[in-house]
Amino acid sequence: MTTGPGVDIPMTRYLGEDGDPVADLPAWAADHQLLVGFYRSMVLTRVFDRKAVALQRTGQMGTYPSCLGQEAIGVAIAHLMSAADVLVPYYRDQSAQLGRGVWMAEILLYWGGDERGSRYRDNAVDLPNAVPIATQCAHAAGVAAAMRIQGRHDAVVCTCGDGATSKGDFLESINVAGAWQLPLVFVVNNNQWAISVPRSIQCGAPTLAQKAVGAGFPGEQVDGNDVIALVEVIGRALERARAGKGATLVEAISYRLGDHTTADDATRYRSPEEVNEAWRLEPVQRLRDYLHGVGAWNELQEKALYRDCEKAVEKAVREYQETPPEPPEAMFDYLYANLPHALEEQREAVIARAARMDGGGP
Amino acid sequence: MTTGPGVDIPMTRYLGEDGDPVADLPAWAADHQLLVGFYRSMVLTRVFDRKAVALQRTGQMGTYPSCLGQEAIGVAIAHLMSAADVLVPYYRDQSAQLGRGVWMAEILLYWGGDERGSRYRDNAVDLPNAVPIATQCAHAAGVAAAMRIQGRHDAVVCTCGDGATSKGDFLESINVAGAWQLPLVFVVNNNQWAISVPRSIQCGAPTLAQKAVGAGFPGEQVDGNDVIALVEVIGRALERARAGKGATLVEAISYRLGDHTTADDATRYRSPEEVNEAWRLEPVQRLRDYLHGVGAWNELQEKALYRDCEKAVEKAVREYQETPPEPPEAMFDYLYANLPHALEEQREAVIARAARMDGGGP
Amino acid sequence: MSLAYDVEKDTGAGPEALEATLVEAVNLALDHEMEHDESVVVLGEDVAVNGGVFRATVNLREKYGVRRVMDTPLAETLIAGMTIGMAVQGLRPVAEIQFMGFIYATFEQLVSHASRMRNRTRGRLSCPMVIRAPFGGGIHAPEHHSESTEAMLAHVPGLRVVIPSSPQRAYGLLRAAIRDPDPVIFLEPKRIYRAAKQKLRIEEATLPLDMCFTLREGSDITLVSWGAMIRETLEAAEQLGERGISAEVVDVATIKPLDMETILTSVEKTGRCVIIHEAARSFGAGAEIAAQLAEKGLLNLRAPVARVTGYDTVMPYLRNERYYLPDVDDIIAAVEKTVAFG
Amino acid sequence: MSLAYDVEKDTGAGPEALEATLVEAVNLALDHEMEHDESVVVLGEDVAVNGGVFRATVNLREKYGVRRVMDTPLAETLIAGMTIGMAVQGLRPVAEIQFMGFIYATFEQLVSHASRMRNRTRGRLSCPMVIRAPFGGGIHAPEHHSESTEAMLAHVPGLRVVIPSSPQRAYGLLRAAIRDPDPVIFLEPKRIYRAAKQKLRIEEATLPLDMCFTLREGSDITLVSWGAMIRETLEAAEQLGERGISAEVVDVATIKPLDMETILTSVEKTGRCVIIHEAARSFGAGAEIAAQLAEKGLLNLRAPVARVTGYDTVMPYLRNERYYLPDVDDIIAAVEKTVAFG
Ligand SMILES: Cc1ncc(C[n+]2csc(CCOP(=O)(O)OP(=O)(O)O)c2C)c(N)n1
Ligand SMILES: Cc1ncc(C[n+]2csc(CCOP(=O)(O)OP(=O)(O)O)c2C)c(N)n1
Ligand SMILES: [Mg+2]
Ligand SMILES: [Mg+2]
Repeated sequence: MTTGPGVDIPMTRYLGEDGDPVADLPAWAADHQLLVGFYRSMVLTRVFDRKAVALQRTGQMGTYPSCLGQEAIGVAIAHLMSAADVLVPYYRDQSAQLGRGVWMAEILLYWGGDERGSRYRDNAVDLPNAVPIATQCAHAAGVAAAMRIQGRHDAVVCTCGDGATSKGDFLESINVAGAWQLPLVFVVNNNQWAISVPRSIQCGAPTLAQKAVGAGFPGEQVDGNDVIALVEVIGRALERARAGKGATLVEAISYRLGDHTTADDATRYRSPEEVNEAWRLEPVQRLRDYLHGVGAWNELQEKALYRDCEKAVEKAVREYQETPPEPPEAMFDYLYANLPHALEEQREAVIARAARMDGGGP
Repeated sequence: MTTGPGVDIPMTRYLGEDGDPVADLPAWAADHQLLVGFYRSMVLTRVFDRKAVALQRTGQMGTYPSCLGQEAIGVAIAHLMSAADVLVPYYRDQSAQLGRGVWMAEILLYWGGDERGSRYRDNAVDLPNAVPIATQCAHAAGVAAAMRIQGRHDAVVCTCGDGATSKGDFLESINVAGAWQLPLVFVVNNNQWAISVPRSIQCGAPTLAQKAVGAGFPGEQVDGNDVIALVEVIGRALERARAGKGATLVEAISYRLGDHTTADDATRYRSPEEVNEAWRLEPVQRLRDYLHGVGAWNELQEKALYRDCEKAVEKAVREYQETPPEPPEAMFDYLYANLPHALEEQREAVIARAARMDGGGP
Repeated sequence: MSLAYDVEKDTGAGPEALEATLVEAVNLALDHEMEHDESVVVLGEDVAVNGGVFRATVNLREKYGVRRVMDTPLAETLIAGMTIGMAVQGLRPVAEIQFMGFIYATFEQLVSHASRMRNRTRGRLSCPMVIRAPFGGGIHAPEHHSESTEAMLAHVPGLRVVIPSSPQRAYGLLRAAIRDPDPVIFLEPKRIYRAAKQKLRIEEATLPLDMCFTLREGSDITLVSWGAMIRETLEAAEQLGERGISAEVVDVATIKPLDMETILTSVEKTGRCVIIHEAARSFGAGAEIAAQLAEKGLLNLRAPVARVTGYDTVMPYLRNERYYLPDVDDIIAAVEKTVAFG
Repeated sequence: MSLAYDVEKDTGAGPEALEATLVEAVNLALDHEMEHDESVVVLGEDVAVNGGVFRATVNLREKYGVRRVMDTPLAETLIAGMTIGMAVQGLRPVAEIQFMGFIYATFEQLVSHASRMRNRTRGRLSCPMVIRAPFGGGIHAPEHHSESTEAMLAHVPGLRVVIPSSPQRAYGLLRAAIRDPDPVIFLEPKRIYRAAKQKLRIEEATLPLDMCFTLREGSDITLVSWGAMIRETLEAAEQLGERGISAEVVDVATIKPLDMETILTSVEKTGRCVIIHEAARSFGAGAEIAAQLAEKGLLNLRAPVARVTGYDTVMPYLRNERYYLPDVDDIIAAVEKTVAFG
């Protein structure tokens, strides 16, 4: 593909839309149980995501950004990363986070309005969701630089959306990643939309991957609905990073099948035809079709999987709902390592005030 | 030249270091009087610049950023721009500014610490110096967008340094210039240094021009010490812009022959050998050698030119020195179009205070 | 600025009256100015096709075209910088920052350029521009969607910082902001975007950008507030009235430049003052008002100036958000304490 | 924090004493912490090979190597964001922003991340980091090189804002800032970078980051200031003493969190207060101090609180810069007016 004046950006895809291979699969993909594992993770994400949307719609949770259609990207990322690697995610990375040991109940707590949703009982290293677009990219550069300073041979995966590639933080960060040859993989989830703004308004270049050219490291595209391609491409990038060969920019072409968040109504700005077309490409069905085709998956397993996922999700929802809110003074208890004297009075005040508001006090 | 994985960036040069052509000159360059005009402007800039440094060294002016070695770039820019085009400069653009009708005395006033140095009696449209690095690039995008909104067919030239290409403002601006196909030419004066930081630390890519690849428009390099190449390359870019074909990024390869500013001591971070080597490439001598070679310039003319330039500069210095400072209350008089009531008291106060300080008052 | 503001006019009537919420009033003001002045343009994230995530710019693209209503790339620094560039060219750009929580990336452009262009060029160039941003908490939104950091911007010389608290004032102040020859930061209290409809006086002239509005007269105490907290403040005044305390309510509206005269005059009369804002207390905008009272109104003060504000901490996520925001009872308690003092 | 600060210790002696200017003290503090803690790293523009444009980081690269002393690309947003990323990984990064005038691009990272990481993750991650920046005017530098906008940062919950005013305090406070588990904005008054040498007590423990320092005792009036203005303030106190007015001088030092106890205690004694800062007056840090005096110290005030500050305008370029900066006479005049009041 010609992707601009004098530049060529590779694009990788193994599975066609119908689940049939369009190229020779990488050798590792012969391990069907591995692929089944990916499939399970993707389905779990989808079942979880559907439930999260339902919770919001029924007033049981706050605004929530569905990751419908983005499941493959995170599953690939989580599979490839080691425990010592660091994920620097954005807010639509539920599948990666689940794979990295973040509890479903934590994700629900976060979007349900409870800070403990970012405390991650089982993951001490990953950064929490970043809401201000692209700001996390600079953190990722810092984490990667720290790894080098500390003599570690781990790597960082930093994700963001297509819209994020317009923001200075992303652009400054890819630049330093190139200048300092940081062990850092940028995965851009190009789901074609930034709320209502289509990809074409974000950038005049034919690919987002080619932003890496100006930063001095490789950029490539991959089918974000093809988990095999994702694992292959991001895996190579991670190897490069760990080998001290520097950063890579991976543009995963996907589609945001849902609204931007539950606060959005995408019918205002995009056509049902476009969305229907995108459904034909979505990652879960595609992998299922492939696994069906090679005889690695059947309807019975499918039913059992959904049953298991729904059970796991229900359990998480219960945990979420049964978690009582923090006491009001929690708003002071993690602001500094040690509460400054100047804030003691305010902390007392909020306790008294909450007691009054909740009818328990003066 | 191969300039990274899968990308080719053109580099244009017509005059070799000794002033001999290294390629067929463009047709317009047969007009020797035109070239002599460039030469005169470059020499004027250099004489002016030397004087400005001297004024600072003798305590008659504030910190000043010498443009020694950068004269050709601005001369080319100013020559190519029409009165309705808008220059959005940075602080090392003295030669472009002089060519755009900014008075030498105004430049001295600016660096001498007088805001009237940016009032430009003879130029209503250009933006003033931007000190915060790269911030002007976003203004340039806004100016270019305004031209389109207003249905004008003018263009914008925005300059910045090599260091500036690392900053979000520059990167966000080239991105929108590509996305919106703005009539905008970015000229990066890559003088190899950002204060003490060498070009190699700013960016891992072999050229800065290739940052345009990620923004979706052409980027190219030009010898920033070769005024003929500059006029040719920037001229083509301006034509593209005016024809509605969008932006161009021109990386002009030059060298900062002086200290970063008069507050800097470049010997702390770069070798005399490097600077000596760079002197062999500098633009004024190169053009003079060429003009000598083709018989369009002689020693007599040279002497007369320097005499004229020195006279003109002396006159400007006198005007600068004879311009009394503004009254102290000027600090309030241009803050808003109409002084808010809330500031009247402060304005009175500074008048009284200044009278007291200057011994004239209570 | 002792000009009394005719509060009655807040609810217009007559044939041109139009019912509107605050966010609709913003839309109407934009519409009006775009219709009457070709140089007014709108830009930002999701403002064109989508009409803004809060619908503040809805229909403008359809009416005025893609040239004048522009969806930008996702880049706040750029939005602010381009707005400056457009303004310098004689346009009157109105940029939307989607939430105040995302305004910080514009600060370099606002502090170093928008506020200084006129001064820097001694009047040769200027920045007649507006940056609009929904602000404030209480809508159960995610992180970073509840900011009220107006004090940071109010410290910047050369800016105006304007905050409406009703549909009519949103309409009149925004129209004035668009016409103002200097940069205006226009912060819209999104918690009351749709709180109430009001009949707008559409024909009404713009409102002044250097004046507090006295929304309620009273003799015992002056309540100073702005933005969404005006609702709680007026409600508190109402309840206090029933308890025999007569509270005057001043809507600061333009935080910078600050109209202290109206506040000082009121406190001269009442002898007491409570300042109410949602932002964190320390170094908040209320501090400046209290400081000027301590400087210029000390002798009139019968009791210490009190501030009812958000806490000096990050606004909690939605589960505990309500514990952060001041409420009517907090205001009443502060007033009663103040009145009891003397 | 009524802990009295032993001013005498300011001028150390003994075998370990080292003469240093304020900027040298900064360098010594960095050196000391880097030597004793491998996790301390330095980054910024021109900090490595060049040793900083003010020489604050000189020799560090030579001593601690390129891994720990890093010249970054020219990108302040990135510098702040990377500093956060490094801190989250357990390093103790100290970033330099070359001038406070270029700090605004870091605001989104500081406000939305550095100050919130601990709170957001309920203590799982944190940001033990320092952002150093020379600040303030009076050095005849070009535009944007004279900023003092500490008030903007002081409004941000979760940050500390610290400003030294002597070599010893620069040394002790910076060492404390580097060891502090939370983000500290460390603003260095560049006007007095080389104003005077002082014998440092190198062995001395770090200084507390939540305490004002009473630099001079007095009984008639409390002068509250920080940074470079401490010089003028002490000089004014000296001259006032000759005129029979006994002034106490409080160096706020840590603007956030603010130690009002020391100030209130002093004003309780003196009954009068003048606040002196170089930053623009309105919504400046002095407002918070005056506001708290009006809230908590009203009954002790014998006269209105006065503020001697920069004006609410852009610092003029160097020709007229001196008309902007408060001077000794301004302080004396404000004190005399205050004393005359009552
Ligand atoms: C700095 C900033 N500006 C604006 C927003 C509001 N906002 C939230 S998501 C979003 C679009 C992001 O699009 P993209 O990067 O493509 O990610 P996606 O949501 O499509 O996955 C915007 C504008 C924000 N969160 N942060
Ligand atoms: C935002 C910002 N950060 C830092 C500075 C301090 N500074 C002034 S010039 C400069 C280097 C600029 O280098 P470059 O862009 O290459 O331009 P040059 O001066 O070499 O022409 C720096 C860091 C500044 N002016 N603005
Ligand atoms: Mg997207
Ligand atoms: Mg340079």
